Amino acid sequence: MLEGEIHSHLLPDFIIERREDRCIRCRVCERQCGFNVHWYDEETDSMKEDEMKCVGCQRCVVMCPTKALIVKPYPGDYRANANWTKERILDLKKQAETGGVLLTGTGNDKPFRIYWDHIVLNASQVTNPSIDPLREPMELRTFLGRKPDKLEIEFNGDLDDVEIKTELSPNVMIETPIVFSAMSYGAISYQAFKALAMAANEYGTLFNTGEGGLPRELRKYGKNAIVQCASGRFGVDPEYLNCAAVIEIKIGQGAKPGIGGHLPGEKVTEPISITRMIPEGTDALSPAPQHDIYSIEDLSMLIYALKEATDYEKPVCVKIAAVHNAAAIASGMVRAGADIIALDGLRGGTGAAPKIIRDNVGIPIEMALASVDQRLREEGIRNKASILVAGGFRCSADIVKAIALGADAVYIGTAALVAMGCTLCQKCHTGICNWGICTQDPNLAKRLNPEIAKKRLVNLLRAWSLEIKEMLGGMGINAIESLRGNREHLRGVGLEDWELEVLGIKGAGE
Amino acid sequence: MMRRVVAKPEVCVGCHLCEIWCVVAHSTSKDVIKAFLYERDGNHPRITVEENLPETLAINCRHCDEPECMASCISGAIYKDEEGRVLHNPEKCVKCYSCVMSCPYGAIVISENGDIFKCDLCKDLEYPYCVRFCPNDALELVEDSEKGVLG
Amino acid sequence: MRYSIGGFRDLFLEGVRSVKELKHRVVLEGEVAEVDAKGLSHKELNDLTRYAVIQGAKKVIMKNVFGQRYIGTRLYFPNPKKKIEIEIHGFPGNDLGAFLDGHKVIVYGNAQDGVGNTMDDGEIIVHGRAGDVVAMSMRGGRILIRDDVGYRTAIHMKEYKEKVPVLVIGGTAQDFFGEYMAGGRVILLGLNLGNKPHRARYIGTGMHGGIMYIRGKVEQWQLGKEVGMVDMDEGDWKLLEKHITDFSNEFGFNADEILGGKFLKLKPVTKRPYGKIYAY
Amino acid sequence: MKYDYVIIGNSAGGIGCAEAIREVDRESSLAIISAEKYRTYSRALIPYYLDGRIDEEKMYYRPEDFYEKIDAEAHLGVKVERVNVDSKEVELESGEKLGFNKLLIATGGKPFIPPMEGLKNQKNAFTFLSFDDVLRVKEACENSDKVVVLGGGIIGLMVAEVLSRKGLEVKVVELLERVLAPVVDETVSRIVQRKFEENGVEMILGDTISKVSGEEEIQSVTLRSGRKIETDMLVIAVGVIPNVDVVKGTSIKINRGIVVNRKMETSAKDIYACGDCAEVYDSILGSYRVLPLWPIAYSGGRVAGFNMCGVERELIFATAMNAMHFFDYYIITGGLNLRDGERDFEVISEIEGENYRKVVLKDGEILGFIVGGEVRRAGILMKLMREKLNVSSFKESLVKSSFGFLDIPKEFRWELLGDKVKIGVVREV
Amino acid sequence: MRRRVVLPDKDHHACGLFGVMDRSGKRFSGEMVVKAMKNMRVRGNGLGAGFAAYGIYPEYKDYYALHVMYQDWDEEAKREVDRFLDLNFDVVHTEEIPVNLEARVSDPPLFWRYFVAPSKKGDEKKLSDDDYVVKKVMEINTGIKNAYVISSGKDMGVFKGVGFPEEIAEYFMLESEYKGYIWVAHSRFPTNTPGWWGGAHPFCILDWTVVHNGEISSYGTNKRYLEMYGYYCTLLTDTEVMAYAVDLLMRKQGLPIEIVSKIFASPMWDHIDIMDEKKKKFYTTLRMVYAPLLINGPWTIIVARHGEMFGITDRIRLRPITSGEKGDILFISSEESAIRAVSPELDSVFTPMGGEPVIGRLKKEEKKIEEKVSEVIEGA
Repeated sequence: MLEGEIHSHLLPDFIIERREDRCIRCRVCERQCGFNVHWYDEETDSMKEDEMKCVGCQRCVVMCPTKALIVKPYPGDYRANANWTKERILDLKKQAETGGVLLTGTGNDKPFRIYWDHIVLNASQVTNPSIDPLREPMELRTFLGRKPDKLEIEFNGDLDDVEIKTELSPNVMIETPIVFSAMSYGAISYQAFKALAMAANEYGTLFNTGEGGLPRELRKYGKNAIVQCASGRFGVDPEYLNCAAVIEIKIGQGAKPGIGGHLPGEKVTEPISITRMIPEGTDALSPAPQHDIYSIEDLSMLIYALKEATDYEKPVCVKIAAVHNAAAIASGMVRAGADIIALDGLRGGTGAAPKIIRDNVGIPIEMALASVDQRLREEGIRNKASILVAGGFRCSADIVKAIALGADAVYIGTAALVAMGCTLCQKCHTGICNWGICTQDPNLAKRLNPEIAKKRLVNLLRAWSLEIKEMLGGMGINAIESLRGNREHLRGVGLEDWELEVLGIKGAGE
Repeated sequence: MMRRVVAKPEVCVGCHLCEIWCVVAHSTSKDVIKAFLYERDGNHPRITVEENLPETLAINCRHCDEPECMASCISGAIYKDEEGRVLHNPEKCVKCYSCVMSCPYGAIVISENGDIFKCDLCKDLEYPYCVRFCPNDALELVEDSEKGVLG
Repeated sequence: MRYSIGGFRDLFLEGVRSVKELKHRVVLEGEVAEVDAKGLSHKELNDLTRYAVIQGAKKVIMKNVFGQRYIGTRLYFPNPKKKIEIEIHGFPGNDLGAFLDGHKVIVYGNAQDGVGNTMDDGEIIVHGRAGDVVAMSMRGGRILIRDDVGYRTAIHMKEYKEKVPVLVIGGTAQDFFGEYMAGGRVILLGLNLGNKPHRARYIGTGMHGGIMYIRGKVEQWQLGKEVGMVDMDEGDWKLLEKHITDFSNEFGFNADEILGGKFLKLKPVTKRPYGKIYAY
Repeated sequence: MKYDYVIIGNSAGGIGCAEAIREVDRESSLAIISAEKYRTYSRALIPYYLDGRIDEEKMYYRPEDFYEKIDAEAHLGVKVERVNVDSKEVELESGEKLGFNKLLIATGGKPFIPPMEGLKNQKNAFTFLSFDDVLRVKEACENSDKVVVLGGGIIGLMVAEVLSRKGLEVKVVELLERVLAPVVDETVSRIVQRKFEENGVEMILGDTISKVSGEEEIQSVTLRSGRKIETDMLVIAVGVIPNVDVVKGTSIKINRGIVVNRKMETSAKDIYACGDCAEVYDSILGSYRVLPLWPIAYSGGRVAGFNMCGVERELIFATAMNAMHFFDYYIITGGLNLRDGERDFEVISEIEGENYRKVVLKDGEILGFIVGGEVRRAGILMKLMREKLNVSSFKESLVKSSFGFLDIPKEFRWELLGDKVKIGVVREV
Repeated sequence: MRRRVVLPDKDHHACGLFGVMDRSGKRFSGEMVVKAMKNMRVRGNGLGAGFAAYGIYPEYKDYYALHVMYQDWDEEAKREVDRFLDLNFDVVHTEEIPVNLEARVSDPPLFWRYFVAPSKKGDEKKLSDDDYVVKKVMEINTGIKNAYVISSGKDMGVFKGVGFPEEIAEYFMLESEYKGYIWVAHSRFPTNTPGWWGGAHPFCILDWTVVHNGEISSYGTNKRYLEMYGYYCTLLTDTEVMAYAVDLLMRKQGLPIEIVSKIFASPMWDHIDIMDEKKKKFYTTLRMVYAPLLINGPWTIIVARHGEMFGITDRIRLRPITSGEKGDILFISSEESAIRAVSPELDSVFTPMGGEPVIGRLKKEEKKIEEKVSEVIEGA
């Protein structure tokens, strides 16, 4: 035992089965494991493994040319105890051994109710026709930004020659109501970041830079970029703001409401340091609050500072974590001048967050969205801002339901990562990502070929957009705007009264 | 028609699967398990993945217009076929390693037994296996319509 | 309960008049424009400033400024890059020179909160005092404040390679001075303190980059856990000499006298202040 | 008879030339004249043939239908008497004259036989250069027990190795103090020497044969040192000298070999020369010299061939280069081999067991290298030498056995690999 | 469809504050305070503004002036309040608060004012007048639907509603109708409760008024503590607790603001730890006893009562405050420019440290209070 070290009592998370009759000792598993699980034993001419290190990312399994590997959860367990579960015991032991705040990556994995799974969609039968989305036009084009309550139009006698007198706020157009959510270069690899940018560009939607800045050579994707101005203000310069489609003020994140972020110094490599404009090897600390925003009127101050900095040409989005008073806060945000409000729910992802925060703070996005949309409508200001929602969207049906609840578009983060290769091993915070996504280790990062990742992302957007059209067609709707806030097309199954009430939907059969 | 396998080092993941599949491509069975577990007959990958982490680079025969290896081959074992592939005839090879001396890419490989191997662009297969099975598209088969220097 | 909702009222833009209506308030003579800011909202004033610059003004003099925000912010001219000088007579509002893109702003009066917020480059000179969060996330350029500053000065100030922002304060500062500081050079002179010590607490808490120079008395308990006192070297004195000389010339102090004072140099003890509190 | 192209010589240089001509010009007439009766074979293969590793068929460098395929008229077993520069004709032994538009002289080399007392055409004294030579040696060794090989150079040692493996008692006599002295350094010489000694070959260094005894057959040789060695065979493999007989007395300029420029043109218009008979420009040493090496002969022929049919080419790279092996110890060398005691160069070397790597640098450029034992990828060193790259920044890695492109800094690396790699696929610059 | 209304239980808002006091006691119109607030328009969003003025009812200065707001112009509520007041007070004068119907405000409720003297009965006779009034105000606020007492001090009044400050001032005609020696004003930017007239600042109990900028993160703790002492928060805003806490500590328990500020914005433990023993003991005890009244979160308040106005921020000053002096006049404001807008030349301008109050007192009472303060501190 080294001095200061504590003998570990932890159990392995995974078990590795190697089918010897298939193993050709090619050592691909060894080379592909960033956690150093596999190794070759020359003496016995066989592959060996250290299961304590395995995170279950399945990279070795996928890469093994003979499919000789099976990685599965470690079956050993403590005496059954509904209160003291294995997870609780292991977490506690880990803290007893380290004395630290437990970190984790990705979104909340706790069994909170997923309301999407308790909401069902409608379809046309007899009384009106469903529409065939394969042959008839189906429109998903969406505009994000502030809309006026009415238009003043000047007619010049000729109806073909009309002029709009109303001064319009800037809006940004997307071809599908799916936007890539904030993932910073730093949290994710350059390769992953670039893939998102390219995919957004190719499909006509937006990606979000997160708070790590936008590398100079990617500024050509600015017209597809939502650039963040977050508490750390990394890489925020006038050009960064002006090249973007949308500027987002990040107040909070669904996975860690109220918490700042630390990009540890070892991840601040040279290219990251250039982009964030901080010295190499320095911790990139994102404070918990924006230090120029301690209250709502300060938010309006920053919103308008950004509008000033960009000559009132870009919509400004404000992103908050979905918390108890989301509806009221959202109202304040709209009144403070936000053109888009982004809500990030309880199941939103993260590159690194204290586990205790991730698993216990915030509210589900379904509830936040429903109450925000409702509140803004009650106050008559729903058109003043678009609503972007985030936090665990897993399939196109979730998106359709969100739009019917009142969202303008959704942010997908984890889904995009999974499309690129992520297997939700939840080790993002370690800086080791065997899939080359959430890492700055150049050896690992190059595993993600941006071209391939882009194709996968574009395919995902395409597939989901097609499915959305299918569902719209079934409801007899051929333009996404007719679904927005159309809660008539939703019914709850297995929900309690208060839940239906917050969601503003009827129960099935009602 | 010039064909060759081009490497994209920035997305090379260093898995060495190209080497594995190269062996499979030149095995009798074309089956990865059999090729390694039952057919070990001195077959050797003809592509070499250099490693100097984090950098990795797959080096393979470039099928040069005017191959130095061919110029220096004393036995006539190395030749260029009609399709521009630079091929090696092991029957004729005397293992003098003049080709090793002159290949500027180090793309002529010497097996454990001292035999010479080099890329034949999987001439008996539909497509080079190294390219086909590269998990990250780090290898690409390019075809220049442009003929050699001499047209 | 029924709420009486006042409808939507845009606090910033409601009732803003167009440049057309207001342009008579800009007097352009050669490359110098003068704007009477009296009664103008911040948008109107900044509209007029931008208008004046597009008309060819290289210097804009603002009179009767009372609380208008974001002065200098809306002057992003990438191609070709323009450098404007703004002279403010009065009391500019919050976020003076936020995201400033290399211009020079001189205030004859006091400034409020957020001076030089996320400023990129340029210079801000205040002939008076300033409020809280001065130089927040500042990334380049220089700010000179003649008198005191408020809370959280230089919070999260940054630097990158040759781009090192500088803040010089003639008076004293309040708590959380240099909090989270990640780079840059901050010089606090305490000229108005006499023999009294600085009162700021939590100086440099969370600091992980940059250097602070404090002239005057500071006790150890006033410092955050993340900073340490280090000895001055020749480079430090050279830097101080340069900026204090400029400062003195600007505001009419005696540089030698200032430089004769006792300076404390504070540096972070680590670039990674919070590396050890997490379990992986 | 008149041809567009006439090539004298049927080995590497001649074939290189013929193949190059046919890459450009498939129409014109082409004749290849060889004094030997065999179709093109590889002289370099004769030790392998002697060894029995290859049969006669494999001695042939190109397939049987080669001349047909390249549409060349082969005049085999035909000796050229002289080249007539002015009339553009070659005069054959038979008196026949063949006209040409362009001529390549690739007559190769002939064995150098040092003077020794008593040497005449004894039956069991052999040179070792041609197919005929090897056939004779092969036959003779079947009935011999002892052999003396004169010459500790590459050919001498190769013969010695083969004969030793065939069970003969072999003694190698080398004038210098170490074997292979012109091509390798002391370290490798000693390794090779040890290899032979371990295999029962006696290495007699710093000595030479001053006298041979025996009339029909040599019975014994006497060394300069006075030692007398009984032997059944004497193989003389001291070296080759350019065979310039056909141009002797013509206007074509000859130094040690036929003088050519980098386009392989001789001093006479439309007449080219290459291979062991010519003196080429050593691009590493910066001087003209005879480089009797297979790859240079072939490349030289090729360059000549292109020039002969109007495609301008130069032999850009030529220098000493050798790949050799003795008792499975492989050696690859290139460029300058430092003379013992020479000091004006930077030398970096590393030895691990018998694996040896050494580079000789001047002003950051590689002037020569020796790789012994593990020789994988030695061609990269050749390439670096050829490109005259300044290797100072990574010179230490040159002598690692794992040396590869990743040891070369990026700015050079991608240039060396050219468009054979795609870079910038991730991050645009 | 079922509907259930879940009322949010506190307000989050942020605002512009302004207070001005003539320490000589000279009264002046509302013009100055309105001008200052107009300068800080961007600190509010038009969903609330309000004013408190002291010294405005000299003719009724011995009577409690109750400003009562009737939500939705609820006649029934008014009848009930009238009955309640008749029963519990001697009502000497009553009238509708005069308003300017031209002003740009939306959906104003009905405002009446009542000048009253307590008419205590039975056990309530033991209560002081002030305590009696507080009790009755609470009874109206919690017991009578749609009626809210928004102001209950003597010779002072609160005027507030939904709109930008200048609009509310115009509605209540503050520039022409009233003269006071202290004016406190507030411009509101609510987030949690939509703007409603009752939710506007200032909050008032007796002659204590509070305007607040920020959010009280400890609201739940503070509120439930105050409830034990009979203060009920009915106005859906966290500012209310400040008013009640001030009433409890300053009026009922007689602590000066110099001490109260150390309860609301107590020193950090790491600073208490390095104090001398006596101080350490004092502050430790103060924090221990009054822990539930530590006001956490970002806030600045301006509190006024007759003869006294002070401004204070939270202990790490998350909200701004600036104070300025010109002759006898003391200004406290969120932004200096607002002060400068009404008094460009100042004798001094400064920003106190977090948790350190800026105090203005009538000159004639200054000495008396200061003596009392030192008495308390010495006694600690």
